[in-house]
Amino acid sequence: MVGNPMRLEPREQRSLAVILGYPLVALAVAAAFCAILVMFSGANPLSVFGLMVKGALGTQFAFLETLTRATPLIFTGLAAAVAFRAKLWNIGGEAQLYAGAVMTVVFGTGLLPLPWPVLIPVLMVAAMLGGAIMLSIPTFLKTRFGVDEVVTTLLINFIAILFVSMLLEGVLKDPMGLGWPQSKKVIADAQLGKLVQGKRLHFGFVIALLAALAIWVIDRRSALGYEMRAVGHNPKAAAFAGIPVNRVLAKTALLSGGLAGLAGYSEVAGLKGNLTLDLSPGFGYTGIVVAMLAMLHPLGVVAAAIFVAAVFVGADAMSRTAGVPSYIAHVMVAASLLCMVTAVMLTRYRLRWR
Amino acid sequence: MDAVEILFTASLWAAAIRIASPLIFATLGELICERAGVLNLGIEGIMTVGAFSGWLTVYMGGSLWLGILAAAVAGSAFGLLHALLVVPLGLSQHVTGIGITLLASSLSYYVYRLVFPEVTSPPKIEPFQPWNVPVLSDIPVIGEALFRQTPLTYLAFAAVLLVSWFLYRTPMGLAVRTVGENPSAVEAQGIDVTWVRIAAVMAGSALMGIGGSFLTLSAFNSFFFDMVNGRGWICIALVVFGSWRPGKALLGALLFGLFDAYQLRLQQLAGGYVPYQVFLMLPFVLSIIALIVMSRRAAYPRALMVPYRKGER
Amino acid sequence: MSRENAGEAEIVLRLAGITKRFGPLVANDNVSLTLRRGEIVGLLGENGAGKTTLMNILFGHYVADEGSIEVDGTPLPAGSPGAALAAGIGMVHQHFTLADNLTVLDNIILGTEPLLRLSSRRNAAKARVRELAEAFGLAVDPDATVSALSVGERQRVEILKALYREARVLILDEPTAVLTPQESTSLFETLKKFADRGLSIIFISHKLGEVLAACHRVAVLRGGKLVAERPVAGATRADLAELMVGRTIAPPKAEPQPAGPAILELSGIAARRGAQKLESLSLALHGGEVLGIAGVSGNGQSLLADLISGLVTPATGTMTLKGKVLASPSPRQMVAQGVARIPEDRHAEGLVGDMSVSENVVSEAYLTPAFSHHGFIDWKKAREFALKIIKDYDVKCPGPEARVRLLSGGNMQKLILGRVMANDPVIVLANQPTRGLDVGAVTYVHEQLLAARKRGAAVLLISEDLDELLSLSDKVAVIYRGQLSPVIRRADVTIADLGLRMAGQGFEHGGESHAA
Amino acid sequence: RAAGPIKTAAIYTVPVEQQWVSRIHKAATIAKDRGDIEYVFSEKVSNTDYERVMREYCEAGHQLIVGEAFAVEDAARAVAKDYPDRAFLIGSSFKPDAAANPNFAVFDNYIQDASYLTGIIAGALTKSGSIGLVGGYPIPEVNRLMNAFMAGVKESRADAKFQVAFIGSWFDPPKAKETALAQIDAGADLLYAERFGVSDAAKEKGILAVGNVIDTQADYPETVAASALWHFEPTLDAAIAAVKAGSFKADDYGQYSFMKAGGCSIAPYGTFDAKIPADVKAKVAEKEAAIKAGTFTVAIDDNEPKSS
Ligand SMILES: Nc1ncnc2c1ncn2[C@@H]1O[C@H](COP(=O)(O)OP(=O)(O)OP(=O)(O)O)[C@@H](O)[C@H]1O
Ligand SMILES: Nc1ncnc2c1ncn2[C@@H]1O[C@H](COP(=O)(O)OP(=O)(O)OP(=O)(O)O)[C@@H](O)[C@H]1O
Ligand SMILES: [Mg+2]
Ligand SMILES: [Mg+2]
Repeated sequence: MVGNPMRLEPREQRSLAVILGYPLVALAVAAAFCAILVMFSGANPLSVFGLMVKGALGTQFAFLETLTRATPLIFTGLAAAVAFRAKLWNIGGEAQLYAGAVMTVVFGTGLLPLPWPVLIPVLMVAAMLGGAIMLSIPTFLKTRFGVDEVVTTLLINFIAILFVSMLLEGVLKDPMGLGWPQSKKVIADAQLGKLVQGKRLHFGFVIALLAALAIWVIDRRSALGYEMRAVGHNPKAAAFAGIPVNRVLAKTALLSGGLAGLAGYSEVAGLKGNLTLDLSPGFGYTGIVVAMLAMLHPLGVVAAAIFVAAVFVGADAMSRTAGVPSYIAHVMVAASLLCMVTAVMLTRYRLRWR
Repeated sequence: MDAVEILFTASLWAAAIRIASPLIFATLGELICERAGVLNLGIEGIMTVGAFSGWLTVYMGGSLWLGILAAAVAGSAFGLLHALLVVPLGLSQHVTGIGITLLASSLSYYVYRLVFPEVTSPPKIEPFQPWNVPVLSDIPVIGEALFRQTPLTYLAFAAVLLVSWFLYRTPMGLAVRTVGENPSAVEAQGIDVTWVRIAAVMAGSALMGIGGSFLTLSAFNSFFFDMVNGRGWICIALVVFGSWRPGKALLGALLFGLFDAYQLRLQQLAGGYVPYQVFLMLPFVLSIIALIVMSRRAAYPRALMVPYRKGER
Repeated sequence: MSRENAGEAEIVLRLAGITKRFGPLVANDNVSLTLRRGEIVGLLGENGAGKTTLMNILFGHYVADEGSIEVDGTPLPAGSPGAALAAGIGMVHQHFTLADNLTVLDNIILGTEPLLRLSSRRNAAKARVRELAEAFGLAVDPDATVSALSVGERQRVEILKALYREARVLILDEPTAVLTPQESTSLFETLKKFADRGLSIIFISHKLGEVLAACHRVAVLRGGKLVAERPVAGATRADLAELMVGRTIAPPKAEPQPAGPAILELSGIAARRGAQKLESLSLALHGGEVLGIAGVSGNGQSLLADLISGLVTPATGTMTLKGKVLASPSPRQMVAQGVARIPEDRHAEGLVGDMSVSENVVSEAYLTPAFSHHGFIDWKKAREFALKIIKDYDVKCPGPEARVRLLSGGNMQKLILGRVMANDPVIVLANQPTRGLDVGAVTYVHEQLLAARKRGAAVLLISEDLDELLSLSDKVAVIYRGQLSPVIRRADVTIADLGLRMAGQGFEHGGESHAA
Repeated sequence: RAAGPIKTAAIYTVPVEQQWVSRIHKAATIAKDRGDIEYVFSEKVSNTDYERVMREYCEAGHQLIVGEAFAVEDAARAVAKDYPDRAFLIGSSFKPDAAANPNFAVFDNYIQDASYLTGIIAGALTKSGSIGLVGGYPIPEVNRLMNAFMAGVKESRADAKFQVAFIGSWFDPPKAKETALAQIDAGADLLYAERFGVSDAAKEKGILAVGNVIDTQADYPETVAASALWHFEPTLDAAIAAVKAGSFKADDYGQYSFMKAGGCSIAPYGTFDAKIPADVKAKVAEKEAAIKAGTFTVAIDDNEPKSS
């Protein structure tokens, strides 16, 4: 049997060249891959990179659009990061996001006629609660019956979306929506203002940044953050030391689910105004990728979310300018993701051949 | 006809088996990967790529069986990519898997659009036709349910036997099972962990590709965006449900197919008074309940999702 | 083959100038070693001296930076366990390399057939495993699942794996660290048989008595260098210890002192977890006294330890601590009441390997006012505490930020000692506290336990090492199938009597011991 | 006022193969080939991205924006407001608002006329009187046609029973097919094929199907008995003419989908010409004439149809 000729060795120190170099190489590789694909469509492959940068960051409009798309990803990325820290494999960000959105429209469409300084915090808490409950079910099944949460959270995504569909064709249906499965609009006091007049970027982005900061503090300084890390790394040792493992997992679920629920709130109250079945084009799943790209670091999540959003927005705009099928945008996101996680790994390990 | 009578109709069981067929392939594929310690969340995309490449091959003039081969090859190519990233490089299996799903499906769509830039209705092929097994297909009820299926369905059942034989009777199968339990045990017996895992993920992904191609070569005759429609994720659940055993996984897939076929029929019965979403939810809810019931006995591959880096403890 | 003429037999294995570096650390420094046919060589050294590393290089897990290996005069390709196996080298690893959910037979035949064969020849293999087991006295059922086996049986499977491949050189890395005395004895008998049939053996152990009894020759590593090689004949334990550590080590002595009042009383305790159970167990721990619990592993020791650790609530019976009945004890409560707990498995239960030293030393106390305010942890204080432990307990580590995984077993144990001894505990629960530690570290742990005793704490020592038990304890009791024998004063104990009790004599159900 | 072809961009939320969008795409392609427009499109744009894509096209200088604002109504109208010199022809269930958005015109697939006529044929061809309908989601655009179809069926078969099912997806033909097969099991002998996959089930079981929006009889010559076709050309051409004339305003283009505007038709009988009884054909012709003459109106009912 042939041996594996490759070994990984941890790097003792990481030079700046390595930290910056590998990610840049990763981006170049991904762009080269997409350039080849673009060539097949007859467009000029060399223009791809420039068009992408322009499409993502080139104008104020593009840059703000990138941040707009990054906003829900920061929330879902934080949700995944928090859960994964404690080795709670939450793949159900999508369901939790919708749960948060449902809570937002249940309470935000007129049921609570409160002024905005009261209503907005109330809705945020409600949305967090929705997401939290959504994740608490699989967490309970895990701690009580030992049911694998990867699978349950995944399955609950389907159930949740069907449930939302049922609500939107039933009790939550907008009577003014001419039969479309959509909810009523949230009232003006429930809406998050725009950050820039006439653009889509909204205060949800600021909330996302604050959330990242808060999670960072919790992770670094708080007893809960410590407990979550300990439980994630070694639940047996944590239990021995007196850390209540199941309770910590329950708290983790509340926090993680709550963050994903906030994504739903922010999309409804900041961007869409109401709830539809396509509120999220997979933000829950992309959040996992964002979290891992950030190596579960809360502030890294912000950067990773903006990166992922920029690649998508840039590539999508590029597809229109260059006249290639728009599916190239997702190809580019996937390629740069895979290249990027590899690059991040290579900044920590050295490849050795023998 | 009432809810109970439906259970005794041959067509219900025939539908259950039809619905289960792609799931059987893909579940077996995921099972092999996980038995080797690698979670393959790329399954959804790999099925898409299988559905597309198999169909395209046939559309371009290849035979149906060549289409299956193409699906298997394309599936294992993406499996290789996944394996290279998570086995020797030890990247997160979650992220890589989700990345593979995104890459494989969007690449399929992109190529589809390059090949068919100007279509207003999906191009079709001539798919597999049901093949009635002589004599057996004439048995009442059972014959109609089991022996009037397309050849791919028979292949799915054969695959269960083959995979069982492979895992439990061959030296390579033993290596795969062990590498998912304790890679050090494999290394200590002189076998390279990396190669075993890569091979297992490729083989498993080939099966996922075939599972995807069932959708375009047997269940239907053209390729659609998003047509895998979550079937891959269901297979992940089925693997757990089947406690990582091919026989039980088959049972799980059939059960799921049965739930699905049954809910389709119940939907007609309920006369629109129960929201249709309730029926669509049924298979998922029942899967979770089944998982709770099975949870006590599940024996995980111990090294699942644990990267193995030689010389590191 | 006898001890005397082993020196003239042909050379089977030759390691020449082996050097291995991990970053800045030189784990093996120009080590050369030869092994002759039929010879048993003991490889000695402190924790972290480089023994396992050297053997991993020999077996192909690691690639040496320098040096070469020859088997029977033929160079061995580097970095390939497959090649090592083919050359007749078998290895029983420090941590077993068995797949728990597979059968014994599966574990043995793995890799012995061409991988691409369509069917494995299991029946022939099974017959041969039976044959080997018979010939070498290694009884084990080939169809049993490994997870159902005792530690001793697993060890046998590991050895059978090597024999099945007709190994001519057998490496055993700390094979006795987790074995009961009986299992160790039977292992040595087997090893003797091997040597007589011409197998060569490298034997790594921290238990010097075993090395003296089993080996022909010893090689000693210190800081990665081979510092001594000598025949065993005429050597004493003290000699070997000095070779390893480079200084003489005096085992600590317990000064006689009067026992204090009872601090913890268990009465009529019954508990059950999996296969383990405790039945109407009563005992009292007195201040200033060490109570030793002897017994073959699997007779309820870990359950007893978990009970006092607060992990298990008894089904019936009461636990009285300092005069107060504990309703439903928890680890946190026990720690708060002054119970210092040294767990059996420092890797699995004692420490979180991927967290730093600072993070680990506060794991029991992070919620106390000393380290936290309003739910936030004061990491500066934690760091100071870690530095203090590192200094006071002489923990060798790069600093408070180092990940605990990188510490050697001895230093991990010191870290745990530092953590649990911080608040002058009234009770010390020490469960197998010196397993796998080198002589120096063992002595250190013993000193700390005796110091606690001197301060007036009650010490409960659970150990399978009778030497350790008898040298530290004031009183001894034997645990057998969940029942506790009457407590006997150290002075009244004879080894023979203890052995009989451990085998079940004098207990209600009597009969054979069961090492589950 | 525009000289040369009009720069037109279309934004679809689904791929161009999807029946509904395929009709728009076809009309646009024809107009492009005619030289009236320059045509670019983005397909499968999620609603989250919809507004951004609209703005990108506006920024790129496209004069006519064609799209579907079903779940992004406000956003689409906001874009129109920001680009008052562009023409927006947007699929919507709502009415235009000339005061707020003078450049925002709406259309929809109002082909209930044709659906009604196919219903008449279906009612005549079913033997069991049990008809299965498989849809994606119960949205107005789907409900409207199903309801008209069912009304047509009642016209020729008053005691007909309907089985209505939604599969919760636009793109799962295998699932649509299984659903249809289940309906056949429950006695249906004619299927209303709102989704791809339904006609395949009918073909496999040797029963009949009625098509919707597009004509698939060529693929199922023995199966598809009739189809209600949507023609987007009148809608698009009217918009193009308005833009050319500089007179584009917030009109309701929905009327261009009506039968009398040529926006829908019943597909040629083709292989079924001989199989449909003459009296039925006569009745269809009579109703068709009445619809075109405005003496008969097919009701527009957007409520979710239920099984009976
Ligand atoms: N994979 C590794 N990566 C980095 N350093 C290592 C690795 N393995 C061992 N070392 C280093 O090599 C030294 C020797 O370790 P080794 O395991 O050989 O010690 P040992 O003599 O077997 O100790 P023990 O008696 O505790 O088993 C250690 O101090 C450690 O720092
Ligand atoms: N991944 C690693 N990186 C660096 N050093 C390592 C690594 N793994 C192990 N070591 C080192 O190898 C040495 C031996 O490790 P090992 O786990 O065998 O400890 P040990 O001293 O034998 O403890 P125990 O007897 O409890 O098993 C330790 O000194 C440890 O520092
Ligand atoms: Mg060692
Ligand atoms: Mg050790």
